[in-house]
Amino acid sequence: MATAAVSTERKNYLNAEYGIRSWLLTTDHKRIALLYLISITFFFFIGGFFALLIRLELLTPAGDLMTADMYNKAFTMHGQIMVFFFLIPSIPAVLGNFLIPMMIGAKDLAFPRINLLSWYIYIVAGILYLHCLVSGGVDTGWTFYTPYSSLFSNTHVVEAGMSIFVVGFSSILTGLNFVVTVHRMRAPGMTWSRLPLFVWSHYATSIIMLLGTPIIAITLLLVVLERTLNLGIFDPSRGGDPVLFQHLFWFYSHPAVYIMILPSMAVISEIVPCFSRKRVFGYNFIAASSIAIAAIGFLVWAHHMFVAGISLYSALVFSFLSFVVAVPSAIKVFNWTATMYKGSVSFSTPMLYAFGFIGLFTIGGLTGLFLATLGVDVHVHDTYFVIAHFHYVMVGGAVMGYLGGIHFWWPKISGRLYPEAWGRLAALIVFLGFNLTFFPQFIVGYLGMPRRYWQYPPEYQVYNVLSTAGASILAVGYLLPMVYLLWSLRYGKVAPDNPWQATGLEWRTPSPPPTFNFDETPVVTWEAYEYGDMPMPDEVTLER
Amino acid sequence: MSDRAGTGTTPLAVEHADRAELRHHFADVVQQRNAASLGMWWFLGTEIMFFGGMFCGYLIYRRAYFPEFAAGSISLNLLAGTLNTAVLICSSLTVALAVRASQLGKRKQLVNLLLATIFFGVCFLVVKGFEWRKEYTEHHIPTFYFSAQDMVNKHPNLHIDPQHAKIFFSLYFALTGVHALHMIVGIGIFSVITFMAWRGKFNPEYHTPVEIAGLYWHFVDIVWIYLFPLLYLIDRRGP
Amino acid sequence: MFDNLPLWPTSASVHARYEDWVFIFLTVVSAVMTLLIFAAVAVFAMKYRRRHGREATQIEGSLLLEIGWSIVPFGVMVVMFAVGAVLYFDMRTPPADADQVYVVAKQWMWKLQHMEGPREINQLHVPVGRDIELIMTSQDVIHSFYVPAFRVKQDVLPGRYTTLWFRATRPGTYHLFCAQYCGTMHSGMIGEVFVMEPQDYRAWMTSGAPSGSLAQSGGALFQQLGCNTCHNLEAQGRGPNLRGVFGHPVQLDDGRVVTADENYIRESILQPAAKVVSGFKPIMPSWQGQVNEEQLNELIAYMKSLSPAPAGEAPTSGPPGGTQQQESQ
Amino acid sequence: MAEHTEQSEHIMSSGFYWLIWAILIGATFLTAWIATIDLGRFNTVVALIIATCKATIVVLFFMHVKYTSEKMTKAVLIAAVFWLLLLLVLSLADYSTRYAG
Repeated sequence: MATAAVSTERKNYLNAEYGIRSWLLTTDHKRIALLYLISITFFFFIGGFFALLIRLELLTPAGDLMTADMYNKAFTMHGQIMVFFFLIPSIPAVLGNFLIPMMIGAKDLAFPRINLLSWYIYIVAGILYLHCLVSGGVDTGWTFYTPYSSLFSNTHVVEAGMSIFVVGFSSILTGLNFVVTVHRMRAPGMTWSRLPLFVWSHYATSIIMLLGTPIIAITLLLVVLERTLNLGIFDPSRGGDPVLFQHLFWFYSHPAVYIMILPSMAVISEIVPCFSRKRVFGYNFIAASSIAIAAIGFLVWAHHMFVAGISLYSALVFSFLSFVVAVPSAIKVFNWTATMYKGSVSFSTPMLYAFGFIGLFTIGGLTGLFLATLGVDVHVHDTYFVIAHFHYVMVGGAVMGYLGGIHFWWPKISGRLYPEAWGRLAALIVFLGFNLTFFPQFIVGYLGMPRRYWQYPPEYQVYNVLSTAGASILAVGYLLPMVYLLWSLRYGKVAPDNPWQATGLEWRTPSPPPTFNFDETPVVTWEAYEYGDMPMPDEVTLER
Repeated sequence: MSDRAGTGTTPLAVEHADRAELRHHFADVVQQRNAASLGMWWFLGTEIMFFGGMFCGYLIYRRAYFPEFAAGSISLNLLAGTLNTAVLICSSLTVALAVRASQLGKRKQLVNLLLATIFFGVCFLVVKGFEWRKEYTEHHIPTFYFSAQDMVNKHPNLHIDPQHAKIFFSLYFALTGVHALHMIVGIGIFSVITFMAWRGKFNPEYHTPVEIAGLYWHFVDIVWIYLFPLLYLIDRRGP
Repeated sequence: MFDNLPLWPTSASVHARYEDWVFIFLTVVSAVMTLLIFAAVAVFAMKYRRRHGREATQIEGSLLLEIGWSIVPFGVMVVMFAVGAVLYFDMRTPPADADQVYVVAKQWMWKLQHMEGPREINQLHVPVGRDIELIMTSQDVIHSFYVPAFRVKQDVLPGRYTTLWFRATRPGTYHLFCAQYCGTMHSGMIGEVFVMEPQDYRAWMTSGAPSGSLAQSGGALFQQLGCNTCHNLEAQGRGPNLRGVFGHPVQLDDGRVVTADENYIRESILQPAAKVVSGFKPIMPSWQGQVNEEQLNELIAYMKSLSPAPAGEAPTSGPPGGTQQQESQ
Repeated sequence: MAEHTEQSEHIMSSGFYWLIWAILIGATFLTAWIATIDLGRFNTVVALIIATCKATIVVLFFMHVKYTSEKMTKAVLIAAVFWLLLLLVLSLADYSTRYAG
């Protein structure tokens, strides 16, 4: 059933209906995924534009390109856009939305209309944020620390806060849909132990979205009320405690890091077995580690606050728990590596991104241990060391996984093959550009350069120049896939149903899939990742 | 696993064309109802966390500024609070009975019970509105010329700090305000449900909307069950 | 070594040396881990690269391996935790006999007051080899006092005191940064820490215009504000006698006992009614808005000078947890 | 989907609901009355215990959790309450030890 001849006349989700209405009112999870893909790409480039401004400003130690206020707004909006409008929805709302129903053999998510609603909520929040941006922007830093955000900033904090409050609901609804779908919509025979690890990871992600996001929503709402209605909950001049804001903020925002990285791990867990032609090593442990990360991830938030004035004893507990959460992440890395052992490893583009992910995430994760170590964190907290660390995790990890996933499932999404040679080149450029951008920041951070500095002592300049140079390479690396993927929509070779000979259910339906995914509800009688039973894929040719 | 999706095959061709309320992507009504119910429960889980953030702030400040919290609590109207708690419990009863009526297919009874629920909901908001009005006239709303001088005078031995009293009232208005917002949303939902019930959309086989709207309503009631002692009943006797 | 390509930050305090060792330990462990993983990925990828006629060997997994690579890294991490925690614990517990310097942060400058009297802006002069404790508060938003060469950092919060201590080991001039984003000129809220030989420090201390010590300024302020009309220092007046109060437990009229630390003194000046001493009436007016943070520091220094024994390190505290207190009902 | 159709809904008598209602109303007036009696610090404890009992009754009977065959419902509830406790306990732990020692 999997290799039915592809007919160009075949009805699929893309050509089932035409016209703008058929897209804006669709309840098809695949179309909604594409709506998300377009919207988050848009925000990615806006966020990237601010990143570029930041890097250009930091080329010289003096604050010469823009004013201090402009710079503060640039890094604030870079952070907020990238975190709330790109990274958090990136893999879940695009790839998760597209793939989860297909992977479990369902026709759609459990609540298709809520799925569409979540996209509209995202768009409303996005428009609100863009309005905030064009009307002057916001300068609180993405963390909104009080009392600066609640009492001192003269920028559009209320609008930005409300926008992020709203976008939280989009995230909650997506998570709600995933959890219910995984519980209720699995095809006959698709037991929990047969679920692809992609689904397991997204299940864990969804739990974080459901239980964490409301906290940031209410916290930002309280800040907004403090600004607008003069309530005084975090105001130190009235006996309020600004550190309470940090507790509430990080209760969500630390687990939010796992919202970003878990889906990326989900992608890697699919790519590595497929391009090693092997059953994934330690399925149970990878699945369980996703859930463990989701659970323990909630217990470590105050490691962002070791110098914020929290209790000494509390800091000890949170430091220890932060080390504990590193274990499940390490398990995943080891298992992916072990999966390649005695495999048949191909160097196709998605696999190159997976290599990149494993490497960069390893560095990002290990430098996380530096930050969990109390005495070291005191020194490197709020310096570029932290910036480098979380970019290694979020850009080196999450974005590498996202790009890998987009390439891996591009034939399924678009029905076309992307040009392999360009794909490999772009993966290489991204990897090199990334390391050149962010590795120097570890050093300059340890030297003591604080983050969010518009001007800095001249002895830090060399590292900043390296970083800016890397950023320009990285920018090329990100633009390239955009160009050739768009190109492939028209000129790419027509993709077969299962170009990689992968095992997932999503590959047992035509490319692109029909509107309800399967012509007949599949019955699953096999375990996940039975690559021993799959034929080898055709050699990937490097067409130029 | 209790929630395994079954093992039989369901050909897509059988689309249950006779059942208008069954959405295309579900295999059967039971699957659809279970999905909706689970979805609602998870949503209530997020709601617990939503209020939880404010409860966290409440606990921390209550611990720090107990006298002000006690005095603020005493300044609230115990009778109104008790009455409102009772009103909400009555509305929960009518919701529970309404779900039962829908299970039994008693349409007229269902509509009446839903209307009663809306009535109790409105009653709650009216009482709450009067309380807020009183607090407005007492200058206890942080937004408008906040003053806690009356509390300072009333409890000389508590050494009330007006700033800390303001924290109590900030939390009080944030908590009751967000709760009232949930009530308003609930009344909106129930208006739609009532209309659907009046049109005869529900029957013993299909009444999921009544059920899940009921879950939401009960949840809002439970939030109030906690708000009542936390806001109204702290240390009425004075420390 | 390299003027414009520094590779390692100057280390000029006792903590810096320890911290560098912890950092090197972490770096070595991480480098080994990274190399292991990189090597494994590279070797597997090359050795088992796709070739015609060779199939992958299907392997389920290995419980032993999983347990192994969970427990071994965790063991290493427990060591990391321990060495980091010891250092942190030391950083958070200032020695009892440290010299105290008051720090007031505001957008966007650092104001420092030495106990001996000199005041500085964006500069801090300290002698080498002495324990220095900074008692810090902010006038507006959260700032963070950061001296990279000492490897110390502590957020400075409005409305309460936080402390930080260090012992400089090497004379020189070092960066002082604000590390917590605080608004427009956050990156301009920088300064210098001058670590001097003791004799140079003494010379510096006596060079400026002669001004009384911080406690003397506080004493003058105490008279000027009329505090002494109620707080008689020889006998109990309408307010408590403040001699010997600082650093000692105080019985409150609601039965609680609090320690008279910086935060309690601060609260008693700004919100006198909050914690009234047993046996007195809450008649003291609030000085909120009438004394600024620096004057508060002077008054606190004066209170300390009235306390015979060295008060020792006072626990830092502040709203909303209030002062350290035991319920005694 | 044979498994699902076996689940029949549990329909309780209206008298039972009225009984629950009476208990809840009684508990409400009880807790309001107890608040006027001086129990020292136990006032809060008693009020919270009563509130928790009331909430549990509503969850079990009005929201049908006692009769549902769905294990997931209980799991969700426990997860959410557990997570809330994590937030409360860990942040309170900071405040209660911040000034110790």
